[in-house]
Amino acid sequence: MSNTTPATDIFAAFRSHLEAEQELREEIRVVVRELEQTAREIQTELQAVHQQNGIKNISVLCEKSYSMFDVVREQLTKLSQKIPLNQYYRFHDHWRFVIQRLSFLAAFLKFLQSEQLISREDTANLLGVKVDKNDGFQLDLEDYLMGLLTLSNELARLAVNSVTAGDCFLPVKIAKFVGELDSGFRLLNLKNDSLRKRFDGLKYDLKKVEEIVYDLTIRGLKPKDGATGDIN
Amino acid sequence: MSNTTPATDIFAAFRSHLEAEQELREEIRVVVRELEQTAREIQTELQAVHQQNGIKNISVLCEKSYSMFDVVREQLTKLSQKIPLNQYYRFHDHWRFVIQRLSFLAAFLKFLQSEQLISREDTANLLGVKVDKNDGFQLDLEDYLMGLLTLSNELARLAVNSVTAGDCFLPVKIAKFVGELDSGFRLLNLKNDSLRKRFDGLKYDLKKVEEIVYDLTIRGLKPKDGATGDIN
Amino acid sequence: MSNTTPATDIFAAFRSHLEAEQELREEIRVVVRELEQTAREIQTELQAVHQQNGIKNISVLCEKSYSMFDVVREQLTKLSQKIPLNQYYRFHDHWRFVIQRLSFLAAFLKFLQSEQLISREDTANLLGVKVDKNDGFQLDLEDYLMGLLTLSNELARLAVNSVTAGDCFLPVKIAKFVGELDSGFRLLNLKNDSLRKRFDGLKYDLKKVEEIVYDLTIRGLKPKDGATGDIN
Amino acid sequence: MSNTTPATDIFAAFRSHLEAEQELREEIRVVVRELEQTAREIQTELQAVHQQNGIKNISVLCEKSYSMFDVVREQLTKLSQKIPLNQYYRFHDHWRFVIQRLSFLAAFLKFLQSEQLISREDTANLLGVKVDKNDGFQLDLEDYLMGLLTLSNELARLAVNSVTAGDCFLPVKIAKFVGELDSGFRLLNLKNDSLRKRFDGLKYDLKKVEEIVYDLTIRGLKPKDGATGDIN
Amino acid sequence: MSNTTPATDIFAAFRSHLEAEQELREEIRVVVRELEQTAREIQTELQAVHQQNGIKNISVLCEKSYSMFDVVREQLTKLSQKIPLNQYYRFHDHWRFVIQRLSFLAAFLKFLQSEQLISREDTANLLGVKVDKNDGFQLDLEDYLMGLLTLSNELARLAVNSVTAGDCFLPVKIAKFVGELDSGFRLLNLKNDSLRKRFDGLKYDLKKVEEIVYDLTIRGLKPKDGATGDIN
Amino acid sequence: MSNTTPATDIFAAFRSHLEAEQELREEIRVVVRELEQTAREIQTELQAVHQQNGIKNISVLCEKSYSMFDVVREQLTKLSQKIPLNQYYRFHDHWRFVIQRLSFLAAFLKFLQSEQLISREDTANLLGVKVDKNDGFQLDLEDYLMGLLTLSNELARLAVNSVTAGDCFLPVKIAKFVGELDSGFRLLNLKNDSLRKRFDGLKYDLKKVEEIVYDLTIRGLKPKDGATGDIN
Amino acid sequence: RKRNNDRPVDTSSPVIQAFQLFQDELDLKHNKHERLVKMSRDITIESKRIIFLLHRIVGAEDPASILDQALEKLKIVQQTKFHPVAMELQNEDPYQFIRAYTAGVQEYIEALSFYYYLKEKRLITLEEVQRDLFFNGPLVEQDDCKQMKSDTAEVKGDNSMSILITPVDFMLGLADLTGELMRLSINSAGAGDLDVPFSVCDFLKTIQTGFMTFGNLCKEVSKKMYTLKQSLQKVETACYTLQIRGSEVPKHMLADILSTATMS
Amino acid sequence: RKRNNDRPVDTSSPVIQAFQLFQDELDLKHNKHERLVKMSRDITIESKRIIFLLHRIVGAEDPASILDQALEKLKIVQQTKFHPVAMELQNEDPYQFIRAYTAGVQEYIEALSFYYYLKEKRLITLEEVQRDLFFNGPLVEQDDCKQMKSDTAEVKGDNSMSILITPVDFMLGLADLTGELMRLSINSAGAGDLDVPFSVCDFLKTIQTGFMTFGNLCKEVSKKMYTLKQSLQKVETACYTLQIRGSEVPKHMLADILSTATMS
Ligand SMILES: [Mn+2]
Ligand SMILES: [Mn+2]
Repeated sequence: MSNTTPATDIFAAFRSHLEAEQELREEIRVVVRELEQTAREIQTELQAVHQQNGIKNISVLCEKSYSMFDVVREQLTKLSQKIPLNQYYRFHDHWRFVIQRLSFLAAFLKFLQSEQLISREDTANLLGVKVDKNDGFQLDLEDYLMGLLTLSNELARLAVNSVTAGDCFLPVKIAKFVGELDSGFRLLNLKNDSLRKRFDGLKYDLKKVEEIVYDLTIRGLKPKDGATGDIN
Repeated sequence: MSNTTPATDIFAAFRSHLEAEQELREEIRVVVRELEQTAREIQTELQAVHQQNGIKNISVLCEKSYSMFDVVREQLTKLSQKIPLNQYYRFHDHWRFVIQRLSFLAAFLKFLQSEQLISREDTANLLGVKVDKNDGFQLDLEDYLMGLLTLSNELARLAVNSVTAGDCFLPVKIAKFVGELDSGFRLLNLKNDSLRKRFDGLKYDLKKVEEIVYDLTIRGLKPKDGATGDIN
Repeated sequence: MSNTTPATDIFAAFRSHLEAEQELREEIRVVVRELEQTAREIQTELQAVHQQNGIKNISVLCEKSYSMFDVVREQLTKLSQKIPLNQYYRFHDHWRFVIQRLSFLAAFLKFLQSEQLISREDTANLLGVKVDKNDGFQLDLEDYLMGLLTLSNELARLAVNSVTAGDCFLPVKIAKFVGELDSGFRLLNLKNDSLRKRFDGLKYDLKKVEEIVYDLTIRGLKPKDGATGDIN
Repeated sequence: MSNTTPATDIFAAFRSHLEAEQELREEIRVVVRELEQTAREIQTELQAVHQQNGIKNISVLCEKSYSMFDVVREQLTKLSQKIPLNQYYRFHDHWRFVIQRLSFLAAFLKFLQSEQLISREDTANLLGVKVDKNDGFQLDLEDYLMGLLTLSNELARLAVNSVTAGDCFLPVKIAKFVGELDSGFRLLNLKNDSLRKRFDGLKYDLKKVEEIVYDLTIRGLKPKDGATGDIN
Repeated sequence: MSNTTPATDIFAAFRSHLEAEQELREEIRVVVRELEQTAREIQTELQAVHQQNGIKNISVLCEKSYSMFDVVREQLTKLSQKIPLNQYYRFHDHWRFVIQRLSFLAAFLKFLQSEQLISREDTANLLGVKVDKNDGFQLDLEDYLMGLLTLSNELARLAVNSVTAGDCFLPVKIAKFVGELDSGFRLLNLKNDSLRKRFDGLKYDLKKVEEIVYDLTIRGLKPKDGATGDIN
Repeated sequence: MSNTTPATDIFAAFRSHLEAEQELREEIRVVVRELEQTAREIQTELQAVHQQNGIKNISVLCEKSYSMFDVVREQLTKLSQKIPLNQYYRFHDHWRFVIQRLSFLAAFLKFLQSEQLISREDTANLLGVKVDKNDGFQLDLEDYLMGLLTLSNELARLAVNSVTAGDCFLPVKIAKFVGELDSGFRLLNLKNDSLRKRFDGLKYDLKKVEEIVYDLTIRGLKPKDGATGDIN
Repeated sequence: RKRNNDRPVDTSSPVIQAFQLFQDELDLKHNKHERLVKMSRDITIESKRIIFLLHRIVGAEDPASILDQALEKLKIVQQTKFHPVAMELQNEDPYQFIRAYTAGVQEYIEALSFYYYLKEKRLITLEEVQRDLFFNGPLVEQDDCKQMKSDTAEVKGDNSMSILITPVDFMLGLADLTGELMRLSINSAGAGDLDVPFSVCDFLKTIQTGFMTFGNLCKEVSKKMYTLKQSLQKVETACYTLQIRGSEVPKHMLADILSTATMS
Repeated sequence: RKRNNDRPVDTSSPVIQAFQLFQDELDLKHNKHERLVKMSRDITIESKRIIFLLHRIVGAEDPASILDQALEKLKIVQQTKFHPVAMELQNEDPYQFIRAYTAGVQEYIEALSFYYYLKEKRLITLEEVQRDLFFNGPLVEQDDCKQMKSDTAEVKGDNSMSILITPVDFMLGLADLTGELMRLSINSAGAGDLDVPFSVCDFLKTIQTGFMTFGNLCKEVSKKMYTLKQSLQKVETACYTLQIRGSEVPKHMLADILSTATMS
């Protein structure tokens, strides 16, 4: 049996091709794991906002978290360099989850800093990726939206804790923000997918923060213009 | 409720984005259906080779089938123009199946014409797609390999029918070819996926054609150099 | 019904609708069960053809089976009288299976008698139903086709058994017939439904009978024109 | 803290009831495990028939296996004594599987000894259980039938191996026997249950043995009346 | 063609046996369907307790439901007469579900009348079946327990609705009752079966009613001894 | 063992290995079942803390429960003696669940006594096992952590019930404690395992207790330093 | 499209001839099916949009105008979407193609009955649904239906057409309505509305009781019972919350407070 | 990697202090687990390659050289792959990490037992497997293990190490072997070999009978019984085909014919 037919040559080439792909997946997994670690650290940092004295130190927390996104950008750059431009969606499932979480963290940070909705562009910039698919490793729209839905849940919790910490302003701002998010999502024609399922949760977040505003209102604690809103 | 917050603007944009994607998927589905129709027609054409007088008219059949690939190239060009370069894998599942079938047909045609293994480059050319992912809409390696495995099955059947049609040469050539394919695939380290499963089938194709050669051998029908190999 | 029908009336109406439907379905089920019994009896009768001496008595078997279709016609008439006009497809699932089996039996009978493909009209006549849905209780085209696919499977088995019984003519005729069926079905644009799946089975049947003809050919048993084809 | 509410008293009584049942199930499991062990030993014994020289020693094998049913009878008696008459079906699932396997073994033994179908009475006697539900621990009809369907599968395998061992008689007898089983089962109006599913398997077994007889026929190996059928 | 082999004779006998069983099952199904209808009617009746003014009319509701159990007893008697004593568990699956639902309804009724736990004997009496397996068609212990677990779920819902209807007493009584049920079930050593799974549900029910009592307490609505508990 | 051990010897050796293992596992199961019974009894004891007057009797409850750990230590010693050195993890699955529950109970007891987190060492001591695996039968770190996560769930429930019982101090302490647990767990790098899943539950528990503190705060019931926190 | 020329098959064979006829018949049916699926998908999308629009009624300044907009959109769906469906189904056994468009019909019923509930606080009847779906004469020629007509069976002289709404589709539409009612109720509760959640709660209970009487007579309906039960439970919890919140402040004060609260 | 500095958490809290220790312990374990998984994956890949190599023996001109190559590769796996595993497991309860490397061990047993079968036509014993997996002393320093050592518990003075092969892993390896034997048999039949299929068939029957005696004592083994049965059936069919084909020509002629046939 002669072992150098053209067929064998062809197949030897295929073999290295297939092995290269397996190796690439392994490398992706490693970088993604590092990204998850960084995301966890940023989240731990931002969690402090729920604590009694956390709300008073928002600006410090934000600054620190903001600077931690340097690492995110580095790691995502490292990741994006591994992925050929046109194969983003081939491996998307590997980083889909962590990029949703990072989007959430970016949006949370933005809200804490300015009480505003972070745009997709700003999120992409903070993460160090592109918005437009044609420019390279991008922030998929659905991943960004998923991040926003996680945000609404976090803010409902923050509304509760800010009252406990004696701040009656924040819940009102949160209520307004979550209401706007809700209106926004209603504009979308979501299919029956994971996005839709999470959107159903937003309704409850909205109800929760509205209830808090109600609680404040009936007790005359809802801050009017210029009031301090401190209940302690 | 004011309805022109920045949030609403942002979401209106997302909405059209999501709708555009749904529309694109619809368009892809339409082109893919046309491709499947063409593939079916080529296959019907090539099926004739199994008939009593088909083997004698191979060259006519091949010419005609070859020219039908013009339509394939047109349709695949149309399809590829719809897909942004870097989103091939986002929609891969839509055309994966038909492109595997077209690869098989290309490989079958090539074998009938020259008893040789079609290269991945030649397949891509015949289909009017690229080999290299960086050049555009490409022929995925695994899809090409899947086509080859379908070929081995078709050739085993052809070996049977060519004996019935009185041709004892073809089975011997087929046995050699399938044997080479088998050696080639053995070089690959296949994971436990659909490729692997189909590769296990190749073994039986090989056994089948070897048995035919055996049958011819013990009856002294196996053609020696220059023999006609006609048993009728 | 006034336009302020109370909700309870609406639900009560629906419930009586459902109960009436359930009763009708129950009646249908009873007739269908009788039909299945008749079909089973015809099939048992025709099964004898696979036995050693069955092939020699084909004409007797056929005559007897043919007369059993009288009962089928009676039962199908009884069934059709239960179905309101234009509601055939409402209850189609109840008899779809048995009518496919009866179509198969009709086609099998026809093949045994004349080695020809039964037409849709003849099938409908034998079963006592209409071809055109505007004329009444009809033979759905897909059910007729399903019957033909079952036939190809039965014939593959018959090819085996006829060789055992010493008849080398029948396999060759069967191969030709199944080959034509295959060409016919290839013309159809089948969706991914049960018909498609069963059509995949036809390919195996064809391969099987091709191999039988191969076996006969290589052993010089394939009958030439006018030969007896008896191997015993 | 024992607050002896009425609820707690009631539940304390249930507890002992449930524990008694659990204990009984535990005991049943132990005996069934022993039965399975015996069944396995008989099966191991009978497996030898598939080996090259097994077919020549059938009578020895059968005798030995037959005597092993003594143990089965003992164990089934032990089991039946644990089960209150009216709770057979409460625990049926525990022994259903092993009793089906024993039925199969009894039927296999009978076939090897006499090439005949074992009756339900003989099976029950060999196993040491009753046929009639009113007489005590019985052999459920469906379990007996399930055993027969397992038999057809085993015989199809035996047909293959007996040819390999050079015996061309046995396959012909098996084909006849399985054909009769098939006719028998066709008489039954099986529901869409496990029995029905296994009956579909019988059709494959039949097809398989018919193909073996075909293989013998086409090579002139099918024994004529009085021939020895030895192909070595 | 009637070749009356011994096999066919044997199978003909089985056929009538199997058909008799199928008929019995059909009859059981009919009676069970009637039972389900009655159960549904009782449940519909008792559902009214969840409505705004339902709680005020409890005694009327209960009386009416109680009298509907006459029909249950009739139907269960009819059913029990069809089942041979020792085959209760053979067909148990047919009525298991409806008898669990009836047990639940009996327990619900008892709670509404007296805020007490119904005993297994009383349930059996209300349903017209036996407690002891040896006395005939019985109430299986697990079915009775399953009914109690369904009750805890219904009561959790009732606690919610009674607060909405302005009754703050009932939730406190329910909390006590469900707490006792929980202690009771904790005494049992449940296996990993459906009972165990539903028991996990009871823990949630308990948590839920505890939270309702919490809600009442924190708003000063929890009735003290002798209070009316009306919050409107 | 000679280097030509016959295959049957190899299988026989494996079988006796399996039988010995099965027997050991059976023994382990018996002891574990006893342990589960003891755990259930301790839990029933501690459940009383959720009752109206339970909170007032905490110290009595704790003492009694504490003494019940004597039995636990005995049973775990008995268990540990059955396990060969360095085979702890071979059988870990058998006791993993019960040891997690016992860890929880130990931690619950500790919290009720001192509102402090039990250390891993103290847990091990109370259970009578080792911390370091080199010292013998140990308390696996993950099992200890699992116990803590169960604790957070129990404490969330206790926060609810303590408010009902009129204690507004405990919820605040619980909120602090669960908050610390949350911070602690966030430090850990959890894989996608059961620990991770249960940790998600802790987030809900934390949210729950935060909401309770919110409820107390907004109603001015949150105890300041030195307040009594009694709302009845 | 002529794709049958130059077939390598033996066109003189009677088998092939028969199959060529079968091919035409199957293609005709499949194409009709495909067109109906596409129309159904359009109806679904439009109906979903109407439902979204109707949800904006919560907290809206001019609820009546939202209802008007919705009604207009419903009329458009009837005329531009259902009319072509009716044309496709003329002279057909509607049950043959029902699977193709049942999803659209159900979603449309969901939208229409939601509109009715908001407008009249009651359940729509099957007759009322059916009433809007009678059409006279063929469609006014429009670009996107020209092509369709060319390969449908030619439009018959009979001018009246309708779409059969089966009772099952009607009920399934109502079952889905309960999900939207739940959303309405939660959104209203969020906006501090004290009436809508309670009336929705009563209404849902009526529907649930109605559905309960069917038992297992209709499997498709039974499948939705679990979701319905969950929706009801959510609404009940919302009512409970409103009730218990309301307990902390006298009724007459609450109205004042809330009217200022929702203003902001 | 020092990632714990600058934590926003209160490091004076005893809870946090305890959890920082837990973190270290968990990370240590997870990292060891990860390294073992990686090693196991390498062993799997190498073993699969050896199996592929061994399959080339069918129709090979110099079978002995293939066996030699395979043996060499097996030795390399033992020294470069299993030795590091053994180092990781020193002083550990091997069962704690067994899930991490069981896949690799099974595939290795499959390869080794396949080699044994081809060489000695018999089943390898567990002792023989175990014999190759005793190691003395630490690895010779290599680049890729330096890093590993730095965060493993320091290598103890005791020089002898081994890897525990559990009887279950051994049996599962053998169960997979049967699949390879089936392939060998079919390939040989394809190449016209008249002996290998028959001897494989006998061997498989022995294994099946052996496995049958375990019953349900070992679930993992039971799960493989179905595949084993199918493999056996394929081999039996292959033998049947050979037998029946052989019937058409006298035995002595066949040998001549085949020897010329396989030459070409
Ligand atoms: Mn909806
Ligand atoms: Mn393998």
